[in-house]
Amino acid sequence: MDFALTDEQRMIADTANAFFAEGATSARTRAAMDAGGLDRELWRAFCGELGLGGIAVPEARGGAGLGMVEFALVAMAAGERVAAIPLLGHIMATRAMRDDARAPLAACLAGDAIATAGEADGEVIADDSSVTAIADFVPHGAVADHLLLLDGGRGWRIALGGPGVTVEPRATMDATRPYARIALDRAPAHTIPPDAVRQARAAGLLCLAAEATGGTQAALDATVAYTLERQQFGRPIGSFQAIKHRLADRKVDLEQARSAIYWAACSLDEGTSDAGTAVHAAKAFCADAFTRMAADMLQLHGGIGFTWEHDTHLYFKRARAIAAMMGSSAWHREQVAAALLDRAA
Amino acid sequence: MDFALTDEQRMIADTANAFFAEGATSARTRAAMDAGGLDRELWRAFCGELGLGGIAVPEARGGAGLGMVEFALVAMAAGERVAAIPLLGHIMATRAMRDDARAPLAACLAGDAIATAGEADGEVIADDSSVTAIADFVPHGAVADHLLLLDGGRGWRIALGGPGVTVEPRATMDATRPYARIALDRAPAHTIPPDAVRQARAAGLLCLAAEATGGTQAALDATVAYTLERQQFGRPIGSFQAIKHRLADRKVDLEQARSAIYWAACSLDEGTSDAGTAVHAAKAFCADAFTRMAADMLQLHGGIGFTWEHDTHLYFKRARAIAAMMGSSAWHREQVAAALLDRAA
Amino acid sequence: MRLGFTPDEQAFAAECRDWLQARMHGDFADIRGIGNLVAKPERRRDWERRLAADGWSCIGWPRQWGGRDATLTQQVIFAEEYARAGAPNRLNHMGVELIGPTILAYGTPAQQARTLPGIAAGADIWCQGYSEPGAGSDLAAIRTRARRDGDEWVIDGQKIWTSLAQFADHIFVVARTAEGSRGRDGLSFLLVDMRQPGVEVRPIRQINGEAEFNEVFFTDARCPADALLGVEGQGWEVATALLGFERGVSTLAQQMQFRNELDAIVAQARANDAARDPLIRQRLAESEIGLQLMRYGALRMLSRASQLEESAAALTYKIQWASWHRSLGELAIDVAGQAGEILDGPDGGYGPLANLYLYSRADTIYGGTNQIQRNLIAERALGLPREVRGDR
Amino acid sequence: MRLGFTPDEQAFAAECRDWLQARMHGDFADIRGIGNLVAKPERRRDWERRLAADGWSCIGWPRQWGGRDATLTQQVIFAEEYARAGAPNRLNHMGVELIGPTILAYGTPAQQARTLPGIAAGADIWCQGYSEPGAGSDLAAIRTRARRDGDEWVIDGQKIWTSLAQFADHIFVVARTAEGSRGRDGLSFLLVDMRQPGVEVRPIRQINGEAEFNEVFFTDARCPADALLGVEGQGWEVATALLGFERGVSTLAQQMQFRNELDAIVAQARANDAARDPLIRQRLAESEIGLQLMRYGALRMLSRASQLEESAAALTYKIQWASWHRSLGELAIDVAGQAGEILDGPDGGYGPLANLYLYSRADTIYGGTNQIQRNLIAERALGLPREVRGDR
Repeated sequence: MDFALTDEQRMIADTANAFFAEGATSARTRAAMDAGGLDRELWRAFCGELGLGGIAVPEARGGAGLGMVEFALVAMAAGERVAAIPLLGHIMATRAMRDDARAPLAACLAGDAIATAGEADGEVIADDSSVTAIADFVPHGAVADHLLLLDGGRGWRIALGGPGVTVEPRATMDATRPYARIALDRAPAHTIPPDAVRQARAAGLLCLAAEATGGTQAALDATVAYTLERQQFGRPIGSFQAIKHRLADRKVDLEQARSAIYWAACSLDEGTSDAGTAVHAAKAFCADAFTRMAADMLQLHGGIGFTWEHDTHLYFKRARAIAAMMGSSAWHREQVAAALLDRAA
Repeated sequence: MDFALTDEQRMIADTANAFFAEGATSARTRAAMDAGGLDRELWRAFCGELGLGGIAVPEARGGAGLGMVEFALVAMAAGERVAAIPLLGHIMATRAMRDDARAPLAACLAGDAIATAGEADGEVIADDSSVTAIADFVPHGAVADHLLLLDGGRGWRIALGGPGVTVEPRATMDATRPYARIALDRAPAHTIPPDAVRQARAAGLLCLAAEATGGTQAALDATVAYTLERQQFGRPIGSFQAIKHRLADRKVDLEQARSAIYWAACSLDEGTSDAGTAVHAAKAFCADAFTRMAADMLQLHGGIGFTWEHDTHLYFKRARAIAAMMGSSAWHREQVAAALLDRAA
Repeated sequence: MRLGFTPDEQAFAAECRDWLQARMHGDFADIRGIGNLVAKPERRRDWERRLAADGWSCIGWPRQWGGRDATLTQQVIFAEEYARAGAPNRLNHMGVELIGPTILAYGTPAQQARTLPGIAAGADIWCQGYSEPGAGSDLAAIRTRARRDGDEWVIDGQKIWTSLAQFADHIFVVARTAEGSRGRDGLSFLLVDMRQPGVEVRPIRQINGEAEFNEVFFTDARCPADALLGVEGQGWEVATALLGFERGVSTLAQQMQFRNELDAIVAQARANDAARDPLIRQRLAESEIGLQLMRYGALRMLSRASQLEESAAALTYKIQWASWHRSLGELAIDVAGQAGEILDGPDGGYGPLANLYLYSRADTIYGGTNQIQRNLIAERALGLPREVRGDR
Repeated sequence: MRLGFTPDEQAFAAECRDWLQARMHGDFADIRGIGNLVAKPERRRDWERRLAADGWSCIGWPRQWGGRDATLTQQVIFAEEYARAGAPNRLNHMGVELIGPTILAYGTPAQQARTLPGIAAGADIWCQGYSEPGAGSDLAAIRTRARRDGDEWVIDGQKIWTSLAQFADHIFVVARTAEGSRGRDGLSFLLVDMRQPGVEVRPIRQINGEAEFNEVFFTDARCPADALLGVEGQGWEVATALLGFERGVSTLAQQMQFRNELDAIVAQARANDAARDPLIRQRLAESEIGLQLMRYGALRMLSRASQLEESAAALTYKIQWASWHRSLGELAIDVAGQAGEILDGPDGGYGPLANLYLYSRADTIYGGTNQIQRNLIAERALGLPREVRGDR
C-alpha cells in the first residue's frame, strides 16, 4: 500500500496542467463555444503532440499503457480550465474499443476522428448488426464521428457518418460540451460486450468526477484571489470571517474530492471489489463539491461574476452539467446505500 | 385581514411569559426531572390561579373561550422555559373532551387530574366499550389519570386508574417530558368521534411547534448573551463574523417559525381549507428550526454547554424529543408535498 | 389576528379579479404570464398606461395623486390578484413602489406636482442609481459627484447594476454634493432626466445571455437645482427611507410571481415524473412551506409595522426571499433534469426553468448580499458587535 | 499509488487478526466492542498490559523502547484489524500515540528511559493538560504557572476538559514558567505525576450523564526539574508538535471505531425498517462515502506527509472527522426514532445510538472548535488574512 502519487504520475499531472493552462485560455474556449463546443486544434495537440489521447489504452493497441489514475490526473487538468474538448465521450468510447480489433481506435487516439458516448432514452430495438434508438443528450454529438450507445448493460458502436443516423445539434447551457440528439433508425452497429460497457461507464463517471475536482480547484483559486483583491468597507473581503469560513469549507470539500478520485481510480486499476461503490461515491461527491464551489464563486464575486464576460459562468454551468450527466448525485448515493444495506450483516 | 396580535393576545403572552419566567426556574425543572418530569405545583398554578388550563375550551364547558392563537402564545411561553408540565397531552385530551359531556373535563381544567394522549403502536382491538392496545411513548404517561388513545382516525378516552391498564414509566432523554409505555387489555374506553380526533392531533402538533418556537427564542437569547460575554483571542466571540452570521440565520429561522405558528393557529381557529397543511408546515419547520438553534447553542457555548449543570442540554434534548414526536419533519413535509401535488393543476 | 376577508373586501377582490382577468384574457393576453423582465417593453408600457387609465396603477397612493387611498388589505388583495391573473411584472415598479412614496414623504409640493402625475399615468418609467463599481453594497463609498452650477446640478460619475435603465425616462441618483466628504456625509438625492446627452446607458450581458442590468454613465449630466429631494446632504437618509418601501405591499406581488414559478415547477415535476421522487417531494414541500411563511411574514410586517417584534420580521425578509428564490432555481433545474439545459425557450434563449436557475443567483447579491444582510440582522436585531471597518 | 497489500503485508495482517480475534473471543471477550470510554477501567488496564506483554502495545515505536519498528503499512494494518476485532478504545491512547512520540522527539535519553518503558508496558496511563477555563481553544492564553524551587518545578493552576484524568498516572502540562510572559512566549512543557497531594481531579458530568472529562487542579504540585521536556520556554513548540501526532496512524483506528458505529446504525435501520426510507438511505450513503473519504484522506496524509498537497489534507482532517461524526450521531438518533430516546442502556444509561448522538456533539468543540479549524484552513491553506485579535 502506498497512496501517494509516483514521480511519473506527478510529471503527467504537471504536463497536463501546463498544456491546458497555455492552450485552454478563456478566449479560445469562448471561440470554441461559438463553434460546436470544440477546440479542435487543442484536441489534436492533446492527442497528437502530447500523446495523451491513448493514456489509458494498452501499448499493444497504440496507447500509453497507463491507467485510470493517470487519466484522472489529466481529466482534472482539463476540468480546471473548462477545456472545450470531447474528453468524456473519448475515454468512454476508447475504453470500449480496446478489445475490439475492428474499431477505429487509431484514428480516435490520434485526434483525427472524434468518438462520443451516450445513453439511449426510451426503447432500443437491436439485432446483430443494427440498432434503432434515440439518445437525447449526447455530449459533443454534433461533431463526433463515432458513437458508443449505452442501454443498461448493453452497448453498440455506430459510425455516425453511416446510414440511418440523424444528428440534431442542441444549444446547451454548458456550451463547452453541447449535446446533440441522435436518432438511429436501423443504423449499422457493432455490439459491445457487457464488461466493456461497464468499464466505459465507469471511465465516464470518473472523467466527470475528475473534471469536477479540477473545476473545484480552479474556482477556489480564482475566488481566493478575488477576495484578497476586492475591497469592501476598507478591507479585502477575504478578511471577513464569513468568507474565510465558507472558503475553508470548500477546501475541505476539495481535499475529500481528491481522495475520492484517487480511491475510485486506484480501485478501477486494481479491480477491487468496491470499485463500483468508489465510482458512485466519486461522481456524487465531486459533482456536489463542484456545485457548491461554483455557487460560492458566483456569490463571492458579486455582480461581476454574474456577467457574461467573466468566466464564472463557465464553471457554474459546467458544474450543473456534470451534476446532471450520467445520473444525479442522489441516484449515485442510492447505489452506495444499496451496496451498504445489502452487505451481509 | 389583520395579522397582528390584538392587545388582549399580547396581554396573554405577557402573562404567560412572566408566569413561566418566575415559576419554571432551572432548579425547579431539575427537581421535577427527578420526580416523573412533573412540576405539579407549577401545573396547578397554571390551571388554577392563572386559569389557563381551559384557555381554548368554550366558556360553556368551563374554559376561557379563546382559541388556538391564544393557546399557541401560552405554549411558546412554556417552551421558552422548558417547563416540566403536561401541556401537550392536556391540550390534546381536553380538545377531544370538549363535546363529551361525560368526560372529566372540569378536573383536568382545574389541574386536579392530568390528561395525556398517545398514539397506538401496532394492532388495536376495540369494541363499543373497551380497547386492547399498546402505546409505547405516552408523554407524562406515568403521572396521568386519563389517556386519549389515538389510532389513525380513531380515538378513545380511557381512565388510567381503571382495570386492564398497565403503565410502565420509561427513563427518557428529555426528562422534562418522560414517556410511559401503556398497555391496555380490554380496558374500558369511551370512543371519540373522528373530528375530535383530528382536532386533538392538530392541537398537539401546534403545541409542539409552539413549544419549539419558544425554545428557539430562549436558546437564541441565551446564546447571544453568552457570545457577548465570553472572550476569546481578546474579543467577545459574538464579534466574530462566523458567529454573527450563524446567529443571524437562526434569527431568520425564528421569525419564520413565528409566522408558521400564527398561520397554523389562525387557520385552525378560522377553519380554513389549508389548516391541515399549515399544521404540518408548522411542526416540520419549527421543530427543525429548534433543532438547529439548540445545536448551535451547544456548539457556541463550547465545553460549558456540554456539561450537565448548564441548561443547554435541556433545550437540546427537548428539541430532539419534539422532532421525533407525532411524525418526523420529513413525514410532515411529505404530507405538504402530497397536498401540493394532488392540487388540481 | 384574523386572516379572513370581510364581505366588502371580498367584493373588492372580485372587482380586481374581474378587471384583471378580462384584460389578461383580452387585449393584453399577449403579455400574460411573462416573467422575463426585458421582453416586450413597448407592450408593457401600454400596460402601465392601461392600468393608470382604469385607476389601478397605484391604488395605495392618495386620490389627489391618482391613487385610491386603498387600505392595506385592499392593497394585499390587489397585489395577489394581479399576480394570480398572470399580469406582467411592472415595468415601473421603481416609480410606483419606491420613488413615488419617497417623493410623497420628502418632496415639496412643487416636486410632487412635477413627478407624481407622470408616474401615476404610467407615462414616466423610473430607475435607481445607487450601486457603483467598486462600492458594491457599500452605499457610503459612493463617488459619483454633483456640483452646483447656477440653477442646476451637474453630475459626473458612474452607476452600475441599474435594473431596466434601458427603458427608463428618469433615474434617482445618490451623489456626493459636498466636495471632499466621506462615508454617509455629504450625499444628496437627485431626480434626473435620462433623456439628455450626458447620460449614457450600456447594458450588461448576464450569465443567462440577457441584459436586465446596465451601467449608467454621467458626463456633465444636468438636473434643475430643485430636483434635489429632501435637503442637501440628506441623501443617505432619503436613500435609506426609500429602501424601506421595498418591504411594502409589492412584496406580496413578488410572492405571487414566486407562486407562479413554483406552480410551473410542480407542473414540470408531474409531467416528467420527478414528482414521484421522494427527495424532490421534500424539496417541493420546503419551497411551498417557505413561500407560505414569506406570505405570513409579510402580512405580519404590513399589519403592524410599528411593533417591535414585527420589525425583526422586516429585517430578516430580504435574505429570506432571496435565499428561498435561489433554492427554487436549484429545484427548478433539478426537476427539469438534462432537458432543462437545452436552450429551447423563445428566441433560442433559456427555457423558463433554466432561466430561473441562472437568474435567481443574482437575488442573493443585489440589494445587499446575503453576507451584508446577516451582518445587519446580527447587529440590529441581535445587538452583536459591529464589524470593524478597515479604513477607520 | 497502490492500494493493495504485498504477500508479506497480508501475512502480517493475518498475524494481527489471529492474535486479536483470539483475545477478543477469549480472555478479553468481556470488553469486546466497548465504545464507552469510561466503562470497566480496570479491565482495560489489564488489556493495555496484555497488549504490551505480547508486543502489540506500540508497534510503531523503535524496538529499543518496546516497539516493533513497524512500517507505516503495518501500522495501518494493525490499527484496522484492532478495531475490526472490536478491541476497546485504548485507555493509554495519550501515552502511546501522543506523549510517547513527543518524548522520542524532544526527550533526553534520561527522560526517555524514565518514561517510555512504563508506557510501552501498559503500566503508566497518561493524560493531557492543555485546556484551561476561559482559555478554550486559545493555548496562548494559558495561566497555569510553574516556578522553580530548587530541584523542582512547583505548579499552580487549573486545567479543564482533561479526558480520562480520573484513570491517569501522569499528566503532561503546558505551564507558564516565565513570570509576566504573555501569549506563546514563556511556556514550558512538564511531565507531572498525578499521584501526589497537589493534584486534584474533579469529574465533569456531561450531557449524557457520564464523566469522561475532568477538571484538574494544581496546588503546589511538584515535578523534578528535569521533567521539563525540551528547553525552558519551548513549551508552545513542543505542545504543537504533539498535536501533530494526533494525525498519525491512530486516526485509522478511530475510523474503524466509526465503521463499527456505522455498522450498528445500519443494523438498526434494517431491524426497524428505517432502511426502506429513501431519505435515510441517502444519509447512510453520505456517511459511508464520508467515512471512505476519511480513510483515503488519511492514507494520503500518511503515505507522503511531506508533500505540499498532502499537508492540506492534514490541515482539513480534524473538521472533516468531527463534522462527519456529529452527523453520524444525528443519523443514529433519527434511525432509532423515539425508541432511541429511552434510557435502556447498561446501568440505566443511554443506549449506544442515543449516546453517540449526545457524545458526538463534543467532537466539533474540543481540540479546536470547527470555527477555529476553519480559521486555520483559511489562513494556512488558502492564505487569507489572519483574524484580528482584540488584545493586540
